[in-house]
Amino acid sequence: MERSFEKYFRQNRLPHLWCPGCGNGIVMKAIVQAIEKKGLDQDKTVIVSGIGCSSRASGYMDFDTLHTAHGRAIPFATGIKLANPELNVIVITGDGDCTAIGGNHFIHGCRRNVDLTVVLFNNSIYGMTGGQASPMTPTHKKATTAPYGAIDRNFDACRLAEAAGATYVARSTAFHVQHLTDMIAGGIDNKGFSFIEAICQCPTSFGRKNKMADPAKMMMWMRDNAVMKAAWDKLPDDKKTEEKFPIGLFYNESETDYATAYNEVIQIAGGADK
Amino acid sequence: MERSFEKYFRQNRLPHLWCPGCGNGIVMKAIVQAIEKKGLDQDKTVIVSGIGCSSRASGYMDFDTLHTAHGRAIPFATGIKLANPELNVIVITGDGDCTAIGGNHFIHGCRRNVDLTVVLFNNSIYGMTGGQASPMTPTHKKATTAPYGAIDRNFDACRLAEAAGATYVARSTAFHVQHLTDMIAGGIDNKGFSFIEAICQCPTSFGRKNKMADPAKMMMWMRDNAVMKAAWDKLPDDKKTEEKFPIGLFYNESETDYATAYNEVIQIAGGADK
Amino acid sequence: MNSEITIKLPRCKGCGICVAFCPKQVLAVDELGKVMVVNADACIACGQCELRCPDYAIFVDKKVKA
Amino acid sequence: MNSEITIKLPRCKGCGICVAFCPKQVLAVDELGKVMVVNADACIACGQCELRCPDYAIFVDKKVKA
Amino acid sequence: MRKQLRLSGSGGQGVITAAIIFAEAAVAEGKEAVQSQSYGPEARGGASKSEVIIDDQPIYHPHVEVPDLVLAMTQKAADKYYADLNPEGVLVLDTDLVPEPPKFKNVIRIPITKLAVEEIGKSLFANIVALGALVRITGLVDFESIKKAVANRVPPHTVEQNMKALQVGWDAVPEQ
Amino acid sequence: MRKQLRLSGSGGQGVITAAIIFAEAAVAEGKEAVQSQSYGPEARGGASKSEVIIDDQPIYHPHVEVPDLVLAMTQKAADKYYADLNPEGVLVLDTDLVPEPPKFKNVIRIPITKLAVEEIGKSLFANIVALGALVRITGLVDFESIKKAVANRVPPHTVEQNMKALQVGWDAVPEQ
Amino acid sequence: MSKARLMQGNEACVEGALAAGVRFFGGYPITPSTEIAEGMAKLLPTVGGKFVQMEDEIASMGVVLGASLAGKKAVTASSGPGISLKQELIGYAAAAEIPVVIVNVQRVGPSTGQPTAPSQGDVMQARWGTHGDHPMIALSPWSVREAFDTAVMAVNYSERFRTPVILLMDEIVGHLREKVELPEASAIEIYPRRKPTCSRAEGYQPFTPDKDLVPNTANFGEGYHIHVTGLIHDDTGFPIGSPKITREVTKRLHEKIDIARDEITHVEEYFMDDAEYAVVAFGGTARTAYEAVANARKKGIKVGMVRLITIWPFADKAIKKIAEKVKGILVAELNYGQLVGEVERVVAGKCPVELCAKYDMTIFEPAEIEAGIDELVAGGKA
Amino acid sequence: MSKARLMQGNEACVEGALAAGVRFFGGYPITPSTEIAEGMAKLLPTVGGKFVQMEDEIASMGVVLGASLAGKKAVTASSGPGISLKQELIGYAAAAEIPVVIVNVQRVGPSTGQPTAPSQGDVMQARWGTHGDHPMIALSPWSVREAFDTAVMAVNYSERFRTPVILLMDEIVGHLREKVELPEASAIEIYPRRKPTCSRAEGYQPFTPDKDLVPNTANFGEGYHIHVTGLIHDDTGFPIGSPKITREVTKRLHEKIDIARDEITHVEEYFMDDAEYAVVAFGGTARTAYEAVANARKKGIKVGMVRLITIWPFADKAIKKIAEKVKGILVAELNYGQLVGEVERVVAGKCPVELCAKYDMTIFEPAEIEAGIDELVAGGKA
Ligand SMILES: Cc1ncc(C[n+]2csc(CCOP(=O)(O)OP(=O)(O)O)c2C)c(N)n1
Ligand SMILES: Cc1ncc(C[n+]2csc(CCOP(=O)(O)OP(=O)(O)O)c2C)c(N)n1
Ligand code: SF4
Ligand code: SF4
Ligand code: SF4
Ligand code: SF4
Ligand code: SF4
Ligand code: SF4
Ligand SMILES: [Mg+2]
Ligand SMILES: [Mg+2]
Repeated sequence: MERSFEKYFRQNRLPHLWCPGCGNGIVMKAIVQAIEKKGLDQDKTVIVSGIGCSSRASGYMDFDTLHTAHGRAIPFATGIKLANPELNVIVITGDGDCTAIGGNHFIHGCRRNVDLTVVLFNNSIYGMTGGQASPMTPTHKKATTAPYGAIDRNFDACRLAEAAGATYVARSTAFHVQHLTDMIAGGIDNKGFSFIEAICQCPTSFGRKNKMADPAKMMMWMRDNAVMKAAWDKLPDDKKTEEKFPIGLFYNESETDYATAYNEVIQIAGGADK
Repeated sequence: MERSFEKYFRQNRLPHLWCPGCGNGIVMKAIVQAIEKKGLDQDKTVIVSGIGCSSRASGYMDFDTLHTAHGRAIPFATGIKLANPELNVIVITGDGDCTAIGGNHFIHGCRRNVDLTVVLFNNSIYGMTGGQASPMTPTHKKATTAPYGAIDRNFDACRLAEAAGATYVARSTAFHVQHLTDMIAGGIDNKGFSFIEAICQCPTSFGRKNKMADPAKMMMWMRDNAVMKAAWDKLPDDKKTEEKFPIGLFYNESETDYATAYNEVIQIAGGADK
Repeated sequence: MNSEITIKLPRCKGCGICVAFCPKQVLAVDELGKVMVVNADACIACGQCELRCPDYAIFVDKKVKA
Repeated sequence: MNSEITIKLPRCKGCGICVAFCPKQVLAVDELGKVMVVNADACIACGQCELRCPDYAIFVDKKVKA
Repeated sequence: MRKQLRLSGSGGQGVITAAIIFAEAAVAEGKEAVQSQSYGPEARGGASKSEVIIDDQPIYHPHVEVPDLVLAMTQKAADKYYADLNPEGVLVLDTDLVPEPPKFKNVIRIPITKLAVEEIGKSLFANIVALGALVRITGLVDFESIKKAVANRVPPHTVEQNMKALQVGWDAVPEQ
Repeated sequence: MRKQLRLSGSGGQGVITAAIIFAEAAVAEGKEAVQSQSYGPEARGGASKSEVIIDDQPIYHPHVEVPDLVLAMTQKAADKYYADLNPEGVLVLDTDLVPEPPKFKNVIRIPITKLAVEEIGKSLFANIVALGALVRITGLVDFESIKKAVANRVPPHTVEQNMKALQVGWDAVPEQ
Repeated sequence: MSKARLMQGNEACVEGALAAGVRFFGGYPITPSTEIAEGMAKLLPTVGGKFVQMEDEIASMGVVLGASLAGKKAVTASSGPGISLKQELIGYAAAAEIPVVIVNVQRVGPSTGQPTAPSQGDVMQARWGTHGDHPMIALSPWSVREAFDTAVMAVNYSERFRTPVILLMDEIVGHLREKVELPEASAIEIYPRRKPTCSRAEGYQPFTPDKDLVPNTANFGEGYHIHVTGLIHDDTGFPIGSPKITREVTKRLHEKIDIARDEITHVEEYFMDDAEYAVVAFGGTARTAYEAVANARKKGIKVGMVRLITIWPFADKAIKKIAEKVKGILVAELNYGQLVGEVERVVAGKCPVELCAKYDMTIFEPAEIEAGIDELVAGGKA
Repeated sequence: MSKARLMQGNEACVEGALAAGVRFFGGYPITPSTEIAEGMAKLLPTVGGKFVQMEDEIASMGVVLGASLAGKKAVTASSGPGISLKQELIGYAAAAEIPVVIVNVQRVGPSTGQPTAPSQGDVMQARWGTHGDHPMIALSPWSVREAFDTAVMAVNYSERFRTPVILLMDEIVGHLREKVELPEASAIEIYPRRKPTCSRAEGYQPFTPDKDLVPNTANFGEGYHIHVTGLIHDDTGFPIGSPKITREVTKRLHEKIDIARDEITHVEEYFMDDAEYAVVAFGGTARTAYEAVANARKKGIKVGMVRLITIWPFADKAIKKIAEKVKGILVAELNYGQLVGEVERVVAGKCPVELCAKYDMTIFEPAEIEAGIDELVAGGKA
């Protein structure tokens, strides 16, 4: 019964340290399964993460892995990819890591269209530091820094990614494991900046504060509120209630990635054979 | 012939130090004319800018003015507005200031819907430092840091603002002075985060490098390529050539601004009369 | 018994996700917070538990009839 | 002469924008880089020059017939 | 008259809260008290430790040097944290979660978590059960004081269950 | 045999480029040369100043202490930068742009910008006209060297105009 | 407020700031400072103030500077990585003379380091972290009560000198809970926001220094139309490329604090009357040092302790005085050796200076400092 | 390459970096460092390298660290405000032991300051700018040729010690053009990227120190599956909450540089043989100091000059030796007084130390330093 994806984990570091029921484990598995599906060379694949519970995933994955500073995974990943374009670079980030402190790098990664696959573990909260509001915490939800309920409006990271120039944008959830795997695999296929939002549960820091401490219930909420994009597009506006959200592939267009574009500069400058 | 808008300038600091033909002067005039139009109290209006040629505008305007650090105008402005909501806060920023180093603050300002009016002086270049590429330098244009032509894709700041949650988004140009004034005035009217992109010429750092050293020619280019939104929407795709771009009001929806939302928190917490 | 259920106990954290998503009430969490099989016969090898376990602690294989 | 053209010379930088946008070729930039009125009579007081001058150096008023 | 307590367990068991409440009760009685904690290196799931010092003199060095009592709610915690216990001190263990009690003179084993589950219905109350036991074992604060301290800390709708937990813990201490 | 030159004007006039080319010509002739500049406080439009020191010995302190020659292409620059000029030195002024020449013993006035506009067609060449004049006035580098240095720096399609500008400047120096 | 209760250092810092009149907080969570943000989020609206969680530490610094300019006393808090990110705007606050308090609850670095573990490794950064020349005030409490007191002090100094002040806590004190009795509100001295002394018509200039060399800059919205910039500026507030002004302004920024140095450099001495040796310590480490010194005294060693409450400006005077008196100084700090350099500089060879450093993510045990004292007495490390 | 030509300090820095094998640059423009980015943009693609302009200085720092981990020698450049922003990731580079060079072309601060004017006001920041304990290497050239040489050195040291190195230029040298003759490529020694010494199967651990205490960390993509983090980690690269490891790693980070200190602390002496007084200076200021010392010699004053090329680690040995020999030391620096504190610390009272500081946005005139020398000789300021 040894599953083939286990080879992508550093066995000596499991079990991982995430809380019971934490969705991060599910998303991490979806990533390695997508890697397996796409047949990426384990020696030529680099996992880059920021700081956060989710970003600890890099330590469990048996590749070259880089646990950067909070919010900075994308610039590091950009450097890796440009320095050695033969590497496959996958970025793991949290909702805080990617859209709070890392927001600028996120939109600029999209704009440059560097060939990265970015998976955002969206648990709607700062898990690692114990439950502060993130830019993706839905308005009115509670957090330790929003004891009276959040008044901030929240980002739609997929919409932002598309507006900033990402060439592949998709969303799925920890409940929809296989769909999530497919979305990530699609991102790996896209030669350019691919962004996949993976909605996942943080029972400890988000659930508890918001009357949903049971991780299974949180996953059922995903099941009940996620709507496949095709269906979503047909949904009448009054059915698009606040809790409901679309999942699926939102955008995909092929455009020259940064490293390829730079090769032309090198050509022009006469450095191609150096 | 003394024009009424002259009272909004610090006369002892004119003439300004911008290059001959620089579009910044035109946009600055549009701002004060919008202020006049809206009858803002000169003592209760604060101008906040970042760093760049454009951001020097704050020094010429006779209000409380704040010349912050590069990219940081929006956080400072947020602090001012939240600390004293009776102040009108207008932010002046450049394409580099706002969308490069300040990109994160920009999208988060949009998200929070703080009641600010942000005017981006878009000259497609870093003027102040002598002509490096900005995130809004069109691909293939030349800059001192893009001697072989820029390979980076450029942001559409209006699209980004809308995706990030701005409640008022508009664009105009230095050629369309009156239209630009109207767009800014509309932004002042909107109680929430208003973003106005003002396309303007930098003959020195952008024009010269890109075979358009004559400022009047740059303004004619604006005249010839800007298309009013209504017309743009009807334009067949093949007419939307690379140089053409829409101007006008792109988005405007009324949503509770941050300071107002916070007042409710204060109510709940029982601090309203403190 | 159509299936073989393997549990890597050291990995299990007793979150109850497998229990909740098992369509046949095959699983439960014991007092000290570990999954246990309480109704092996009912298992239909649907794989829901394995699919969603965040800790890669439970694996289900269809039994190959010998 | 329908108009009164006022120039604040210290402000003018001779960029030529007013010259380029004047529909009546009323203006020119002199050798040392300052605007000058070369054909005052042709001015129709359209205000294009004033509107676009980035340096607030030129102002046009319709002449009020006394 | 300095007394030094160390409460240890794993991340979610609430030993830090228990330590805080203990210290609060002492302060309410006018004693000097200092409470500190150290987290495991990892964000989640590591061993967690909290210390309380109670004295009638000012307390400077804030950490326990030689504990008079160690509570361990997991095997890992027991193994890691009992070593420097005062030879005359007490080692309090959760019977089921510390299946292999370290060899130590004065060990008190209480099925803390089991009692919480069986008597109150949730393992969540294990820390309060432990607290009830510790109050009795140490005699450092009055039972009334700890009741007040608990009531002040926990959500109002759980007060009753918490009082019961305290009592369960108190009662579970074997006669010495 | 140290010689210290200061070239000054306003932002867009190209005095820095002129200074660099001068220094390049000197280096090409095997001399020691140092070129530096200071910008006005403001980004644009301020007074701009560039200095060149030429010597056959190593040059340490990099700024001009007592200039042997000051070129001023605006009134502001003239007023600001001639003060510490060596009393035996030369002050070179753009005739039209420095309408009020400072009172100084040895002043050479050349209608630099006017010549550039009239003879080459663009005020842009004023700095090269000035350069031609400076080479002649100082005699520090050969005319051939400066020609080569200019040709190396400017866009190929402007070489001819620049050579003409040099010559115009050279010719414009009044016989002494 | 006046009854004894168990309180955490971070909480006391929140209470102190509020008591000093702080009505604005902008921040970004980071261990071990997070409780300060969380406390502010809860308490500020109860007094009509505002809390805003920003997108990062840079924005947090910007938002509090904006709020301060608009008239609200403002605080931000962070730890190592976040404090590093704030450096540019800390310099802005110094240059533009904006009152603000930055709390740094120190943890182990460099980089992400050991996020939950105590350290005093940002002592030198507090002085030299940003670029360019400017002075810095930094205070370091050793108890929960002093976390409250130094928070009040920090806010007061920031207002009085119109300068950023760093409240340099450490995790030891930040996360410590102890019995504390807070002063009555009436017993707390508050330095109010400085006010313009004349009208615009009378020629008001926002950066003209008062007698104490500190300007009485108006708040935004009061009709003064002031200009604030991070460029070197003259009294009008406008940038100017003048060597003279550049020199004068740089000097004044330093001197406004230098002339008050004796008053703001708080040092406490214990067992020093007849001391032949001295331990220098600060923050949470001083608690352990105190115990070590007391133990050494019991062993008959004539050792005392000098506790720095004000870290910057450095206590040159106090240390010099002691160096002239004792046979040796031991500097105990929870880092690789930072403030010891300052002590050496000031002591200038007058007596031996030894370092007792710990940098292993745990706090000192009294015995470790006692060993240091023993070595010092024995004449240096073997 | 070998012919004499007029070259700017910033250009020479680009040439030096390329000569040392740099093939990646990530940056964000800022005066007075911009010519470095511009030069890189132009030249890197001609040698098959890459230049990328990032969204800010933090991203610039991140992108070069990523590139370095993937095997390319990488450089970034900035000035005051940008350097302040890079602090967190400079610490990351130190903690994760990633070779990288950060060029700081200093300008007047604090904050935006005087962007185009020269200063040496970031000397202490270079050492202490980021949080936590770690050492730092910083080099400061005084000439265009030395800008080239120190760029090569900086790259070499970063590779040899796997550490960030700051090339601490100043605007004086950065914007100076002078005659320079660059060495032939063959004459330049290059320290190559360190390589793993054994295979994974043989138990390779990416952070096991070699004899020189520096690890032979593999590049990404070479099949070693290494893990890199800014948390305190053991030889495997994985974080560990162990006091022992924390202590050992912190110590090793310092000692790997300490043990090579004599070799990397470059100091040059001029007129020192019979000197009774010494001027200590560095960077562009040393040029003026040289002239001042030469002038003073002409007046018969027995004064020499000590020029620090390596600013950090500080030249303790050289300064101590001199302090024992001379009657007084004058520290000339273009700031309010920074490195003078280090000199005082090291001199430890052995001779008087005087400061000759300038902070008015202009460079020293020789006469100003001569006046300082005269005062020193006369026995201190009146
Ligand atoms: C510069 C900096 N600021 C703040 C922190 C503290 N911090 C660590 S993780 C984190 C947030 C994590 O939230 P998210 O990215 O959503 O990840 P999660 O833990 O939820 O997976 C914060 C604020 C830090 N390590 N560095
Ligand atoms: C932190 C920091 N980085 C870089 C700079 C240098 N800098 C000043 S203005 C500027 C760019 C200005 O471009 P933009 O915002 O487009 O304004 P413009 O000058 O074009 O109006 C840069 C890079 C700085 N001052 N501070
Ligand atoms: S705190 Fe939340 S995100 Fe972090 S490990 Fe626990 S459940 Fe997962
Ligand atoms: S450089 Fe460009 S933006 Fe700056 S003042 Fe000149 S024309 Fe305007
Ligand atoms: S889902 Fe996995 S971890 Fe959770 S209880 Fe089931 S087996 Fe255990
Ligand atoms: S395979 Fe399906 S039926 Fe069997 S235990 Fe798992 S979830 Fe239940
Ligand atoms: S547009 Fe204005 S500045 Fe330009 S030439 Fe005309 S008057 Fe002068
Ligand atoms: S008003 Fe119109 S016609 Fe008259 S000068 Fe101006 S642009 Fe020309
Ligand atoms: Mg999260
Ligand atoms: Mg711009």
